[in-house]
Amino acid sequence: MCEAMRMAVLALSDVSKSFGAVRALRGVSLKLEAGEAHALAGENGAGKSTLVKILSGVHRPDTGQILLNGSPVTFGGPADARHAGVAVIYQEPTLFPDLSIVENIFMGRQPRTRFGRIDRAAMAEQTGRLFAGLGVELDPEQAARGLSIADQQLVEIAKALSRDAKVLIMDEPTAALSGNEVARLFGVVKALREQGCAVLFISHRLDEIFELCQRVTTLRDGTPVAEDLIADITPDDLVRRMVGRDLDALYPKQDGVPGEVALEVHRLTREGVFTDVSFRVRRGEIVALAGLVGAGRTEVVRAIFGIDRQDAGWVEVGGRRLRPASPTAAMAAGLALVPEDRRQQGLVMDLSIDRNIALAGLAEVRRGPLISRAAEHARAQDWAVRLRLKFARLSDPVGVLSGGNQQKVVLAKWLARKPSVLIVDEPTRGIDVGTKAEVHRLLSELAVGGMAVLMVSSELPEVLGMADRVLVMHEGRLVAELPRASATEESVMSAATGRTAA
Amino acid sequence: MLVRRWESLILVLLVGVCVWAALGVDGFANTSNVSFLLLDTTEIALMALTMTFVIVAAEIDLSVASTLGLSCAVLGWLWNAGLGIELIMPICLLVGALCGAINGLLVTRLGLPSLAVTIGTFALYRGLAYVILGDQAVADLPAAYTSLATRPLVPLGLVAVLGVGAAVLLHATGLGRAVFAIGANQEAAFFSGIRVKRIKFWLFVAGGAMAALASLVFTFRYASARADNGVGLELAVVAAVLLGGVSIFGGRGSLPGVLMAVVLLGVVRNALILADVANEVLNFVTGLLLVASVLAPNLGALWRRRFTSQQEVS
Amino acid sequence: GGTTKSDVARQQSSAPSAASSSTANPNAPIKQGLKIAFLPKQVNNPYFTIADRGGSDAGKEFGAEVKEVGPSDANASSQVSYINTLVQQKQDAIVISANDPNAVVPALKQAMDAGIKVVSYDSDSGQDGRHLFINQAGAEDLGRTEVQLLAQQIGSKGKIAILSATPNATNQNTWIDFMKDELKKYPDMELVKVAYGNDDDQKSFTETQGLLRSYPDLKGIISPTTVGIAAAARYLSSSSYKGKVKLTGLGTPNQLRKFVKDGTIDGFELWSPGDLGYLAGYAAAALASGQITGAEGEKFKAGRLGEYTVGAKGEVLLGKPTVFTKDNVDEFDF
Amino acid sequence: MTALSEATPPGHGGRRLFDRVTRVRELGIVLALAALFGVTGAVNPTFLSFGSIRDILLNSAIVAMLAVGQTLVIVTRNVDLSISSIVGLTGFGGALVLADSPAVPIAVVIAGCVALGVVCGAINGLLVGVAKVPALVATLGTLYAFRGIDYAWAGGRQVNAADMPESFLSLGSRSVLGLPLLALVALIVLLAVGWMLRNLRAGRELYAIGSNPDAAVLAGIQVRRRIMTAFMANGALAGLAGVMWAARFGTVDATVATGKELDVIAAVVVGGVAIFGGSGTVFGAALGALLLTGITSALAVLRVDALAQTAINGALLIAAIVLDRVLALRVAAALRRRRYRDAR
Ligand SMILES: Nc1ncnc2c1ncn2[C@@H]1O[C@H](COP(=O)(O)OP(=O)(O)OP(=O)(O)O)[C@@H](O)[C@H]1O
Ligand SMILES: Nc1ncnc2c1ncn2[C@@H]1O[C@H](COP(=O)(O)OP(=O)(O)OP(=O)(O)O)[C@@H](O)[C@H]1O
Ligand SMILES: [Mg+2]
Ligand SMILES: [Mg+2]
Repeated sequence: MCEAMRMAVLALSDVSKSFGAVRALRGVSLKLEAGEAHALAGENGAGKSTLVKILSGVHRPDTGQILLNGSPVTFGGPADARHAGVAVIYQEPTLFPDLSIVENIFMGRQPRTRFGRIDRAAMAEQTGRLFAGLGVELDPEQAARGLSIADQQLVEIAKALSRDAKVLIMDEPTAALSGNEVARLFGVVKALREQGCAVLFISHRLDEIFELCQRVTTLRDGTPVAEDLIADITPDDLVRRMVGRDLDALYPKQDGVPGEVALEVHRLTREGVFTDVSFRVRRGEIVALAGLVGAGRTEVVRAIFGIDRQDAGWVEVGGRRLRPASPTAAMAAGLALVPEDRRQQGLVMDLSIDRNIALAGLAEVRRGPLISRAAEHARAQDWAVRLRLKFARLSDPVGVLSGGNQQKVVLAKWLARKPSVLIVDEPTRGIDVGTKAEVHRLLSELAVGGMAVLMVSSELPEVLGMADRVLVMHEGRLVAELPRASATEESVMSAATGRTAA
Repeated sequence: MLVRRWESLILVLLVGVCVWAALGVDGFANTSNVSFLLLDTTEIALMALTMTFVIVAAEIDLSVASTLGLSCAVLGWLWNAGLGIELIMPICLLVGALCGAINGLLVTRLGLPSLAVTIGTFALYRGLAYVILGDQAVADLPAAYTSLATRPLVPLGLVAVLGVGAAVLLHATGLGRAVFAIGANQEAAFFSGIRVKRIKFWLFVAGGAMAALASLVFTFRYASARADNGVGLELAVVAAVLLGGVSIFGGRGSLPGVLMAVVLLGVVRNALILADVANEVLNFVTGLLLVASVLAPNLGALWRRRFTSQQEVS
Repeated sequence: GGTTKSDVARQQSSAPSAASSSTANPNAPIKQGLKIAFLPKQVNNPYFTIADRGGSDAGKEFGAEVKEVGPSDANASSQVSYINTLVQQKQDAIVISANDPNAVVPALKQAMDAGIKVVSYDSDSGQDGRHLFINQAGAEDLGRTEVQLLAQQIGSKGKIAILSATPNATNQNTWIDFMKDELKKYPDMELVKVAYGNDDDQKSFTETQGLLRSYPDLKGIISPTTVGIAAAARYLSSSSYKGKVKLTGLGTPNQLRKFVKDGTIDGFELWSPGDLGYLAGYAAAALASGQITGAEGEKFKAGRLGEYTVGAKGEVLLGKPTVFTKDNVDEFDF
Repeated sequence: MTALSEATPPGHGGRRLFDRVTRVRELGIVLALAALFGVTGAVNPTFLSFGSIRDILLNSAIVAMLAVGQTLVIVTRNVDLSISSIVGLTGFGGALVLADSPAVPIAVVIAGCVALGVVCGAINGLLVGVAKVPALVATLGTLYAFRGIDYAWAGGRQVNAADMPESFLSLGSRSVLGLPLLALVALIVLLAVGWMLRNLRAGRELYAIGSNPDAAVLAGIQVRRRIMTAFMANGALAGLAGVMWAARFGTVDATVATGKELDVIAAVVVGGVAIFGGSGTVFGAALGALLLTGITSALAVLRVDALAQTAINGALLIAAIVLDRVLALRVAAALRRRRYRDAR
């Protein structure tokens, strides 16, 4: 194809953007063409989301231009971009918790009857069609509050797809989804693309990029380093472009020797959510909790950690029963939970990086009754380096970090406590390949060092690559326990979809 | 960073107003006037200390002035009943703590919004004060105490000691950190093992006890225990805390800023009254000061946005 | 243990009472350029606006500088900071209507120590916190005449109620005590309830309604407060009770003119607030000029109002209140 | 609660339940109202007489209208404390014009008061929506400022019933179709605003802004404009309430409606409007206003000791909030259990 003939629906030309001292984007050009899915790759903090926000009118570029159908435009705000036919799925869900799912989908552009009245019937009907296409089984009249991250992501997807957009931008839409939903999403997106929609897709899962996209632009530290046709490169090439070097094994699993039982969950039940869940995790072991979205895995680990009160059953750590519904007691017993929703549950966005890391261990950074700033700083510095955190100053609010780097801060916050049982819920959601390998090596090392690790993950390769044992949940019940040897994609999936009884 | 800038802003304003008043207002710059004006801020300063904690934790307590009233009423009633004042004082503090505990229980155990709860207890506590003391005014209080309270050193010393203690507690201890975290993101704080409910509960209790302490100062200072003591003081307290740079949405603020704001409001009032400025202007200026103090930094941001032409979405 | 009420009482009875040592010079001229400050319960309150205007009229007559300062909320404590600033401003006299008779005493004492003359008007402060009290009308007189007024209107028979201001209003409570006493003379009249409208339109409205609902055979209401009587009159005039339930009390002619004419009210009473301020102004000037010291029996001239004598406890009585009816209400404008 | 436990077809259980739950919120207040009237009526039947009901409607009309306006602001996660000062300003201003310039037609005065209210609301809206001053701070400031202007304007003057034209005063007590005019006006406002909030984009967008302000920007909602509109509408209603106040009470000075903001917010909160925005209806708020004025009237009628009234008022207010909360919690628990049963 001749370069000159490429006609972009939406394009960036030589765009730069800084936030204070941080140069998030430098001289980036990008063309989104009708009928083409364009991937954006890069490590955490490379500037992908910033680019998305420029395309969607949230930020204005410091220099450079946005071109719509070849002519320069200025987006004064998200509304302008929307009018230009740009639909966006942001990295973090942006739902209205008090409003119903239907209202969320149509907010700001509800169909109206002649008298300006909102046409609820039309909204319900369109939502029904959308959900059927995506295979979503949510009640559209339900309020968005309380939806799991995955369900929120699905609603976001439905919202964007309902728009008949000319350009569809998706910032890590699949981070919280498992295989089924991803497949369905891709089906819909492919159909849209074939109808002439331009697609911009961001994901840290390389296989998804290779499955969906035709072209990929790679960013490194805000600078574009390459634009390739997918057909021309391999995943390893892409990793090299992103990271600037070759990567070691993706799942650096070391084999540990399981020791005594560190965590025992006994017939744990929370009515309406999960039932009769029992299992053990030994020291030196990584146990994965697998299942489809909504199977209740997050709810189980929340109850273990004492966030929610269980209706029946109990939890033992190191042979001692935990007081129910008390995270403080759980932490004292040596538990740590890296929650799935880092923005809401993991971090205090307004607080600085070092204070966030110290938050779970306020007792450990004290000198007498007072907090020692030095100890706090040292603790954060130590873990920031170990996790290769990308930051300007440790005193910056954590909210300005990129998504993946925020996730690292949450990990640092809990690892700094040196727990005996580490529970991680989607530990690598939104983390780039390089760091992912890092996190995996870390988890593996910790396990070998005698920590018991319970990992909830929707990423099958991660589950299979990391776990010594896989527990599979289906509709709130534990349906299978598979040792590493017999855990395969097929066996886990069939258990997760309820096709085999345990 | 914002907090730092804020404190300096208030400080500059405070110094500016003081200089203006000292030079331009007759009768401002002498010890007796300054001690009067500081004395006048005692109750507000005391209640602002705990109110700062409460608002930083993203709650609010509108019932403090009513708690003060109730505590005054209890004091008057017990005094009339012949109890010794040294015994009555701790009882009053207990009553205040109890009022705070009721607020705290309703907020933490039932998860009710504190604004709603304390609008309710605002009426309830004041009402109870009327039930207890009715239309009586108790004035025959022991001179030893009433003169103590009008001697500037004692109440101001109390404010200073408690102020320093509160500032250390809020800014340099784990509890303070926890309070900030709760205010900024309660869920994340809970996930970090912070006992959100327990801490909030005790903040309300402390707020109630502090209101009772303020009631003692109030009663002795005016030598008068009545059920309507301190009516309307809650708005003055909240205004001072907000002017001091505490975010009404929680998670942000500093105690030195609040104390400076309390003094600033006191100085402005005193100087304007001395300058024979009409009461309506006084109200107007108070309102303006409140809005302007928040507006000024925001306008700066607005201005900058105009020029760098970027729209932030936090 | 500790300090109790009885301890204090014992101490006080043994303490010598402070007596004013200065002597009066009845013939001293009123000093020129006196600085007199009126400190009403609340500024922007029409009643006090009229009264204080009377004060400044007096000031103009004897060449003094009269000003009005004060809080905008009728709050016990807020007056104290005003007293303190007045001391700083070295006023010659303070004329005050006390929100809380006790709370203002310490500050007023300090003012007196600083040589400032203190006159209370309308609502007295504690006796040792002022030199003179200008009493608008004897509390006893007011309380009793209001009952008498109502008794005339309802034929000395039936249930009546009182609609007062706040439960803590000192004036009102004294008057109500005398009303109760006077009622003993009317065996057929029964006081069924004292309601409080808090000097708030809405609350006074609701309370009036409540009185009429809970006592359907109510014959009359006494409201010894201007806000209360206006609200009650307004409610009655638009209800079916108009003319059937008699209303009296304290109000200004301007406020109630309409209701006197339309038959809601037969008669009510009030002193002239302007005269009250006028007299207080003269009293302050007389004190500040050394004509009087506040001792019983001293005499001073109050411009157009003539000569007044200081009574017991430093009280000066303005005179009898005026009763306003259909026939004379148009003659007054305040 | 019995209504909740009856069987619903699976699949749509959640949805129906959701509908019911939302209805239950207002139902709670209706029940409380019924209890209030029942108990008071039983003790003193005159409380239920036509005249008495009429009075209660009249008493609540002004607060209800203010509550409707306040709801508009509160659903956007803001609050307007300055309404009492706006009522004071417009009430006194309107009365003053009527008294001093009898030539000005009443309709013009009313319109002028509403316009003045809109201006005040616009100032709040500018501060909050454009200058991003937190609403509580901004309106606490304008609470003082507007009242200051009011005082300065009044200069201690009072406008009395005799000064205003009878035709104006009669608006405050006249009945149309058996309903007091003021209550009718409040009802029309209520229905109109309620309809708009539910059925117009602008209305839904207010909820969206309150529910998640950042997401509202991303959804392309004109947040500033909407917040401005909410504050201006609230100001307009406060202006209207101001004239109504003057017509109803006849005697007005600069202190009109001082402190009423807390009553209004209490009514809104009792009416189930979330203080942090995003949910609640104007109908709930109006019912809340009716309940609170009803309580005051009932206490007056029940011969409750005057000194105890404030306390009882406060206790009942708390009871209402607690009841509402407990109901909501139980419904949520029922919802969870139902899901559990469905799953089995
Ligand atoms: N509002 C902001 N203020 C300051 N710095 C910011 C802001 N938003 C982003 N940044 C910085 O800009 C850089 C790029 O961030 P961006 O969110 O675009 O990364 P990303 O490529 O999306 O990363 P990830 O894969 O982790 O989502 C980061 O260093 C981040 O800290
Ligand atoms: N706070 C909540 N309130 C109401 N429902 C909830 C809440 N949290 C989760 N749910 C619902 O409970 C079900 C189980 O959710 P959960 O998050 O435990 O699933 P999961 O297996 O961890 O899936 P994932 O984490 O991948 O989303 C989902 O249908 C979800 O919508
Ligand atoms: Mg990103
Ligand atoms: Mg999960």
